[in-house]
Amino acid sequence: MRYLPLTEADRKAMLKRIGAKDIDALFVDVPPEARLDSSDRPVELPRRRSELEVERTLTRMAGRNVSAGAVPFFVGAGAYKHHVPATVDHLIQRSEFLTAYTPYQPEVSQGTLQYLFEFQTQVALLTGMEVANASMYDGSTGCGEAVLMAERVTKRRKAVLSGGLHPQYRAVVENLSHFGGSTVHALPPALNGEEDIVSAIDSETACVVVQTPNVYGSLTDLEPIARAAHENGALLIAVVTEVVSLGAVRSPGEMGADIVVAEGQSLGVGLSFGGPYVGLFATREKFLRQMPGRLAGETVDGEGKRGYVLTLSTREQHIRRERATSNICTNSGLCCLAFTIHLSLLGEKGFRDLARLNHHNACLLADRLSGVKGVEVLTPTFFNEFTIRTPKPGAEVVEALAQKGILGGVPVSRLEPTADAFGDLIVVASTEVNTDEDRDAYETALKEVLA
Amino acid sequence: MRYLPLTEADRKAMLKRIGAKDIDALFVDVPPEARLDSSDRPVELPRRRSELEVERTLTRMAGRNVSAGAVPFFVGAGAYKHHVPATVDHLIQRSEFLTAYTPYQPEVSQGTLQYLFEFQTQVALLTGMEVANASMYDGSTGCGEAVLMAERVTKRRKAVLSGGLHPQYRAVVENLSHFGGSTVHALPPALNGEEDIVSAIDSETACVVVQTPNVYGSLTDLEPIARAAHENGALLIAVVTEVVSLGAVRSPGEMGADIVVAEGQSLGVGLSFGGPYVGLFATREKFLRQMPGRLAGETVDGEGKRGYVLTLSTREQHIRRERATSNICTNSGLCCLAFTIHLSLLGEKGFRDLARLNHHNACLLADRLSGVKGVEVLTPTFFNEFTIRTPKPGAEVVEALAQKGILGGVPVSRLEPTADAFGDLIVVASTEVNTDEDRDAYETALKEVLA
Amino acid sequence: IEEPLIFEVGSTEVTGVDIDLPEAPENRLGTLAREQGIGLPGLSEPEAMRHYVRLSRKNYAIDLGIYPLGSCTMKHNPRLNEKAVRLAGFGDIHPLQPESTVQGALELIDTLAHWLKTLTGLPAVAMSPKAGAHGELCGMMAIRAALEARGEPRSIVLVPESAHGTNPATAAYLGYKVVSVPAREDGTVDPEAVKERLSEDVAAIMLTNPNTCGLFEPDVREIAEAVHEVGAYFYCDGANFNAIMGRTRPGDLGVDAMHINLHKTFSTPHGGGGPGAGPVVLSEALAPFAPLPFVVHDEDGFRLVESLDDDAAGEAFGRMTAFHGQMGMFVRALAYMMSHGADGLRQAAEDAVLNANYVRACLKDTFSLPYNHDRPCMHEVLFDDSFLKGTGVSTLDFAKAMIDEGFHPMTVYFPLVVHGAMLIEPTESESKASLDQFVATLRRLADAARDGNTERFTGAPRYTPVGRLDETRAARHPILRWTPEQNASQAAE
Amino acid sequence: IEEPLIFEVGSTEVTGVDIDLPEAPENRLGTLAREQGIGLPGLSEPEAMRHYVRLSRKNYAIDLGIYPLGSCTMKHNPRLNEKAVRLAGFGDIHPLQPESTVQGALELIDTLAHWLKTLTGLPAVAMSPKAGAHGELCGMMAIRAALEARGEPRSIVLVPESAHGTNPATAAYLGYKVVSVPAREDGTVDPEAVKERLSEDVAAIMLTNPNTCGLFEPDVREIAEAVHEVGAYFYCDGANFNAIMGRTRPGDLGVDAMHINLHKTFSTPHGGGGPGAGPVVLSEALAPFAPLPFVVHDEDGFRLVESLDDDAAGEAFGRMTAFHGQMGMFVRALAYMMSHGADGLRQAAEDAVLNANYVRACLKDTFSLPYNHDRPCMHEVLFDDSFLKGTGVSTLDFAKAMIDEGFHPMTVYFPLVVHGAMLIEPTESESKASLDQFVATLRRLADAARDGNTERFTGAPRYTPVGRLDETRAARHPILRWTPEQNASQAAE
Repeated sequence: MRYLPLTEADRKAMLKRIGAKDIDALFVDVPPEARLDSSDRPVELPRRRSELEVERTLTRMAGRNVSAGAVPFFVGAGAYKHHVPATVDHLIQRSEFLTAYTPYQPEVSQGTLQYLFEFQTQVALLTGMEVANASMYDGSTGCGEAVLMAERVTKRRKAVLSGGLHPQYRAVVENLSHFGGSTVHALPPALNGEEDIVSAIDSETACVVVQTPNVYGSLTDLEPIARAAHENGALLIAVVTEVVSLGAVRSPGEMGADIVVAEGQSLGVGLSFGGPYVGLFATREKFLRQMPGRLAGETVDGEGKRGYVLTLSTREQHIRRERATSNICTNSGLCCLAFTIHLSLLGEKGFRDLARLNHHNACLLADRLSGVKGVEVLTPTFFNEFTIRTPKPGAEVVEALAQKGILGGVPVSRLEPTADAFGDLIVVASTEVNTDEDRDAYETALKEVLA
Repeated sequence: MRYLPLTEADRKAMLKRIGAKDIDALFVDVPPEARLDSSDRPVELPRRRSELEVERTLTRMAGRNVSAGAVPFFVGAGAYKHHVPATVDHLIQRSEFLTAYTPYQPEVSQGTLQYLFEFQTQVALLTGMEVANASMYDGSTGCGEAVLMAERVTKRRKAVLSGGLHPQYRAVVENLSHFGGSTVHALPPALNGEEDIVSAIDSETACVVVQTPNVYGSLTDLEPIARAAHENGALLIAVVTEVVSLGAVRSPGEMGADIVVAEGQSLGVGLSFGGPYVGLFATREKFLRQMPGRLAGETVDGEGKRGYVLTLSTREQHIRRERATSNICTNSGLCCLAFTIHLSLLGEKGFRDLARLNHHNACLLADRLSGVKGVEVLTPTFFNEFTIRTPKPGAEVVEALAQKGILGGVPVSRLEPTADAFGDLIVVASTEVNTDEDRDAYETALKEVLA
Repeated sequence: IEEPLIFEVGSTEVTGVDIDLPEAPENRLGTLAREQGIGLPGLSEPEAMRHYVRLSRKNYAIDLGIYPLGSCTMKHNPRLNEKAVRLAGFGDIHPLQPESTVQGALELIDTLAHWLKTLTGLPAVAMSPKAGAHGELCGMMAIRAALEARGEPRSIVLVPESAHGTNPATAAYLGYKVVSVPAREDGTVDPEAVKERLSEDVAAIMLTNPNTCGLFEPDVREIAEAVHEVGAYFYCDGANFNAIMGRTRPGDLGVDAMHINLHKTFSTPHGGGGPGAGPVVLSEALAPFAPLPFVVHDEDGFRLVESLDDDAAGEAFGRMTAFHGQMGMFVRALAYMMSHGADGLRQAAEDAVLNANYVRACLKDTFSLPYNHDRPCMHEVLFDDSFLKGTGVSTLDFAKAMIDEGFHPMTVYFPLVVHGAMLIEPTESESKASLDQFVATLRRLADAARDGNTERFTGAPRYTPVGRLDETRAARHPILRWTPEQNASQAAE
Repeated sequence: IEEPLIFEVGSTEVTGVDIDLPEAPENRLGTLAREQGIGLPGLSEPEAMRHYVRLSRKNYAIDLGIYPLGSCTMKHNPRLNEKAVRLAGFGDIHPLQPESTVQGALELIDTLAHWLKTLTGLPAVAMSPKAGAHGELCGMMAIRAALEARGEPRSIVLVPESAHGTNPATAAYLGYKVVSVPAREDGTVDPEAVKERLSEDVAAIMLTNPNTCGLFEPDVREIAEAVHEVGAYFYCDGANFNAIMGRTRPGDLGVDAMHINLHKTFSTPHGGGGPGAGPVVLSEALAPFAPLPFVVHDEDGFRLVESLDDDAAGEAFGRMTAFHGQMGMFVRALAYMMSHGADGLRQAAEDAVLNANYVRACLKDTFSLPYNHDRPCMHEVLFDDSFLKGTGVSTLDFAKAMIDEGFHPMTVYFPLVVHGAMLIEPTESESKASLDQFVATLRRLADAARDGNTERFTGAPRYTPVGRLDETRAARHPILRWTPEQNASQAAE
């Protein structure tokens, strides 16, 4: 087997050195009734296969999927198709990044630690916050952790969720809260912030969770909500699922958020059917010690030379065990790396231009689609995503478009199956990858589907 | 522009330091009448484009080609489709290999030098020769260089070429000989060594060039030819275009060859429409100083530590200038690396098994095709390639197969357009990548084409 | 040579990404348009390339040498897997595309689920957890959901002292009281100690098997039976599944839930700290409570159950994460499994155990084994620091001295049940030659420690980009990001 | 740490490639079946990975820092190009597939040819040469073919003293007598010296422009005219085209043939010594003689002319190589060109020249310039060793000391026309900060040399995997391969 360096002769010599008669002698502690027999097909699974064969099988499976790059593509709602420079993927595959462990031995992990420190700084800058951690699994679990953190900070146990929050994020918070024994007040779905979230905040409220742009693409001014939250002693958690939007819109920090969680997939990471992604998590310095997740910090060695270490680990499970701020252990290291490389390649100029181009393309698309008979764009202000109403059920329209080779968006009924009034809505995203031809194709296909 | 680090401010500051008023001041030596005006479209070519755009354009171009992996594929005649382990491509993309220069500074180039030394040893072992160089551009140019080397060694100026030599290799030798002022005696095309090459050797002959397996796939016993050559004071140059064959057949060295040149593309390199490839070049130690190309050699540093350097460079153009053994400068370094990684992954066991599987698949295919009405397999002994005769012109058959999505081989008329008797022949190759389904598809399509 | 931070070399004016911006871009952002600058430094592509390549060279990696971290399973990461995950049909598909356009992806998830269930002998698997600790949370939620469904939530979870920190953290999160189970003299769990602590108020035991001392719990079935007897569940921490795959099935040991670290057992790379993936296999009793989403298969092909309102959702307890889990890790893990096959996975487990026992045999006279028995270890071997007693060299010093010899240290000070623990897990990826070299170095170091060559240890590491770092200072005065002020003050120094 | 050879760690029994071999493979090899073993060592995949990753770390690379080799043009290698070349439609197509199945490939070659012709202002290009020297050979063959067609083969080629070694080697190969042209005091070619040597027996002049002293030949057009006047041709060595692309066209300077090093000017990576690619642009007079194959375009699409018997072959002189040239390099070069665009290529040339002049300005008071003039240099700056006079430090020592400072040395002892030459080509890929650091280091080193700190130089390099190697021994007693005997004798030592 190509991955196993031991030869039969090695195995024999090693068993001899150990003083074991055969390999079975090393497994004596396994209860006899639970041992698998020693035939070479111990379980009903296929035998080893050559690289060529494995690659062929997987390539065939992959071929049964329609990839985003192969068609006019307008699907968003929490994950976005962006162009990632080839440099990013090259660098994250460097052996020294890809095959390193968590940087517990800092002297031989400065590469990882320094990029995490740079990543934390970039996240703090982007979100307009003071500090950021070295990532969460993704935006949705980060959102869950943010609610728990707010409950620790405020010592209250109720979270108010905006109706513009991504329904799957809401589900994650609800699930965590259910098992953790706290309360969630989730407002009904709201396209354009028409909900009265301010009056949902009371003196029991630990936090208000508001997404902008929201899951329907609509931009939300967080300032009034922050004010109301703070007046009630609650925290404002801002959620961003499209991090590129931060190049075009005001940062949550600027608008008064206390914790910002974001899905970082748009930068460097790629769609990958939903994971792995990278959760950004930033907050104010005063809440630092209640923050979950890993942190890289700057320090010096014996000679005063600057270096980086994992720090404040007394918050973490491997030290504090049942008193930890979170059970989180793994972060999303390699995705942080992809994110930070992409963002440092972009820089301020590239990032702002990228955001501008996304917004521009979405505007052009909205104009095109709103020109199709029966189609209405429902979100007046948006970044790179908006919601349309069509004369047919959204799921049908999206499926019919797919049959024509257009991936046209996400039917709201998939996200909110019980919101009957939203059954004819589709969330449509457009990024820098879309061309005029893509828009032509979409417009034409949509006309046909609705005809 | 993303590849250019200087900012406008940098440029200004630097010009100031230089004492130049503007950038034009640095180009004063260009004759005014040859200067391109300084508009930003100096020549009639497109302006800069984003990575996304460039990638899109090239992907579209690539999409207009039928790739070998996408169809049942049986094309050979000097280049072969093999499975290359993913590890190979990963490793050759390591920055330190990919973006290094020729190892002229050995202390910071031991990586390159050591793998070249390992490569040379592997090539010597494979070919059954004593020494090998650090590669030529490819098999065909290596073949040309071998003829020149034989002429230097024997101080004679005539080369005898077998009719089984790849016609494009023959053309390379003929061209070099024409301009170098020596003589080529090329025998007419011969499928199965039916030519009487021995009697073409005389006391004027510098070398005999014989390919095995020859371009038609046929295996040739070199021993009698070597004997005849040596009796006449000539050298035998053996050419191998499918290096995997050396896992299954006797090595040219064992059969008496004096110089072995081979195309190494099959190991690690990939088809790439004909280049870059890697020429293997091996010979007897006594001819060492007449060998062209780079050589890595072992030596020691001041403390006796083993290390590697480029050596015997007094043969080369950068030292000897007009008295060099060749004008060759570049080698095929990165392809050597791919070759040596692939071969050290295979090892003896993997390499022999690979050769066995290639031969096996070719046998199965030959049986299938010879069962098609009107089709005759003309080469009784072969490795992974053989020649068939069909009732229709080979070029037509191959094109018709291509229309059916089968790349069925190389019509001999493409290689030997003037050999009218060969107009209905096709050279067909089969490697480890071919499956039963591929063979089914070929057989079926061929029946249809010939019906 | 110190590599400056991107903030020290980059400029907000420079970019390594060209954007083809239209001359007059649209703007419909209203009052929320960004007005302030962000302060993001940009690097041209060549500058970025160098920055990260240079940084990478400050890291140790499996591809450079043995990475003997106990409990971490640092094995070879095949590049086939990296290639497979980058196929457009896997890497470039959106989680919310119509199901008709992702049948291959759903098939892959279903196939991987089949492998995991078959290898563990358990009937269900929740695929979505994002990492091992997330899988633990998922598994314990399933247990809690099952208990809630039975109308008896219970309040206690038993956790052995030697457990990973995630175990008690997870139990505590779910509101359970954590009751510790001490280890026996021989490093294993005493079924009697478990039984003493069992009651109708115990929800579950969380056991790692093979345990963190590298031992297979010989009484695991007895413990499982006792746990089941009081109506509690057996959660198994699957971090060490690498030692036993193909040799025994957790389902046959009485396990009700176990997470599988795909990044350990099935070699999806660790990537400097993640991402991981932690699918959880579940017993018959827990299967109905598996969270959303999951893949079902009918005559029309594969389908995702994503909502509690879906008829097929049954008693699903909710959702662990947005979307469907770590697809990128699934592809890699399946490629790894198919490459090995059932026979190869078993061989891998055997080689991992063989390698650990070989290291143990070679070092047992030099190092000190905490447990005085001849029982073989599994995939990792645990030493304590008694061989360093009186040398003035601590476990940490010893570990740092290994760095100067070109090796990554083993896991130190874990598990907590042993003083100055040193936990070595070579994995099946090491050749005998590699182990011999490793062992020889450790023996040489141990000799040096005994010979009083203390300075070599306390001053280590010497040949690294930085020396031992002041971790106390980092924690007391946290600097967690670069700021222009800090930079200015440093420049002034 | 020394990395052993694969022959010392591998085994013929081990393999890193699994082959699914049938139980009874066919054998129709007859008497030629191999019976002897080969002796090839095999490595498992993890062992192979480590061997090559460790070896790689003994190399310097552009991705690590400035690579200031004069005449070599070590610029940034974009990874976009590596990605593009690996598209299946380019990387996985066979050179002898039916033309109908490779229209995109032929289009790419045609498009690249168009860029090359437009940039150089010449009407034809031979794409197949495999490297720069091969392109030289091709260009000189075209000249010889043209002369033969005129019935006057001629016997002399003029080559300036400062030329690359390939120039005289190429001319000599074609049977020409090489007549050297001395350089002027100022490092450029004196048109009078050329004219003195011109005659009806001169076939061509081979001139590098910008020349190897980094100077643009100011009298290039006068020389071209004189050469043309006697019926000879002007071959231009295009190694330094990077300095002038977009600022002037060789066609406008009177060039008849020029090879283009795609691996220099257009950044297809050097790869540790190759592969390169050396297309040759040709003037109207030489175009008909361009070798096979070439791409033509008609209403049916693109077509290859591969044989002299093809009607379209015309006066083509023959074939340089099997197949159609370095496709892999073509894809990379075109990606590079399209990314820059015409404007970016011009900017790249300007930045390259600016960077070289900046280095010159910063170092001219520390180092010594061989030519006493204020003429700007092009993309590289030439120093001589007079600033080291009396220090006991040679050019080579100085170069080796740079290695200890973390830099790859510049080109030394070339061109031959200057004593102890040091030729620095920063390329456009360096930032100002990078150049400032480089310059500061060189100044510090020059100061150290003047201060008599000789040992730092003669003992350099110290921080490399090996010290200065005994090249004489390597050449006198060549060991060009590993042998089992040698290994045994070393083990015995």
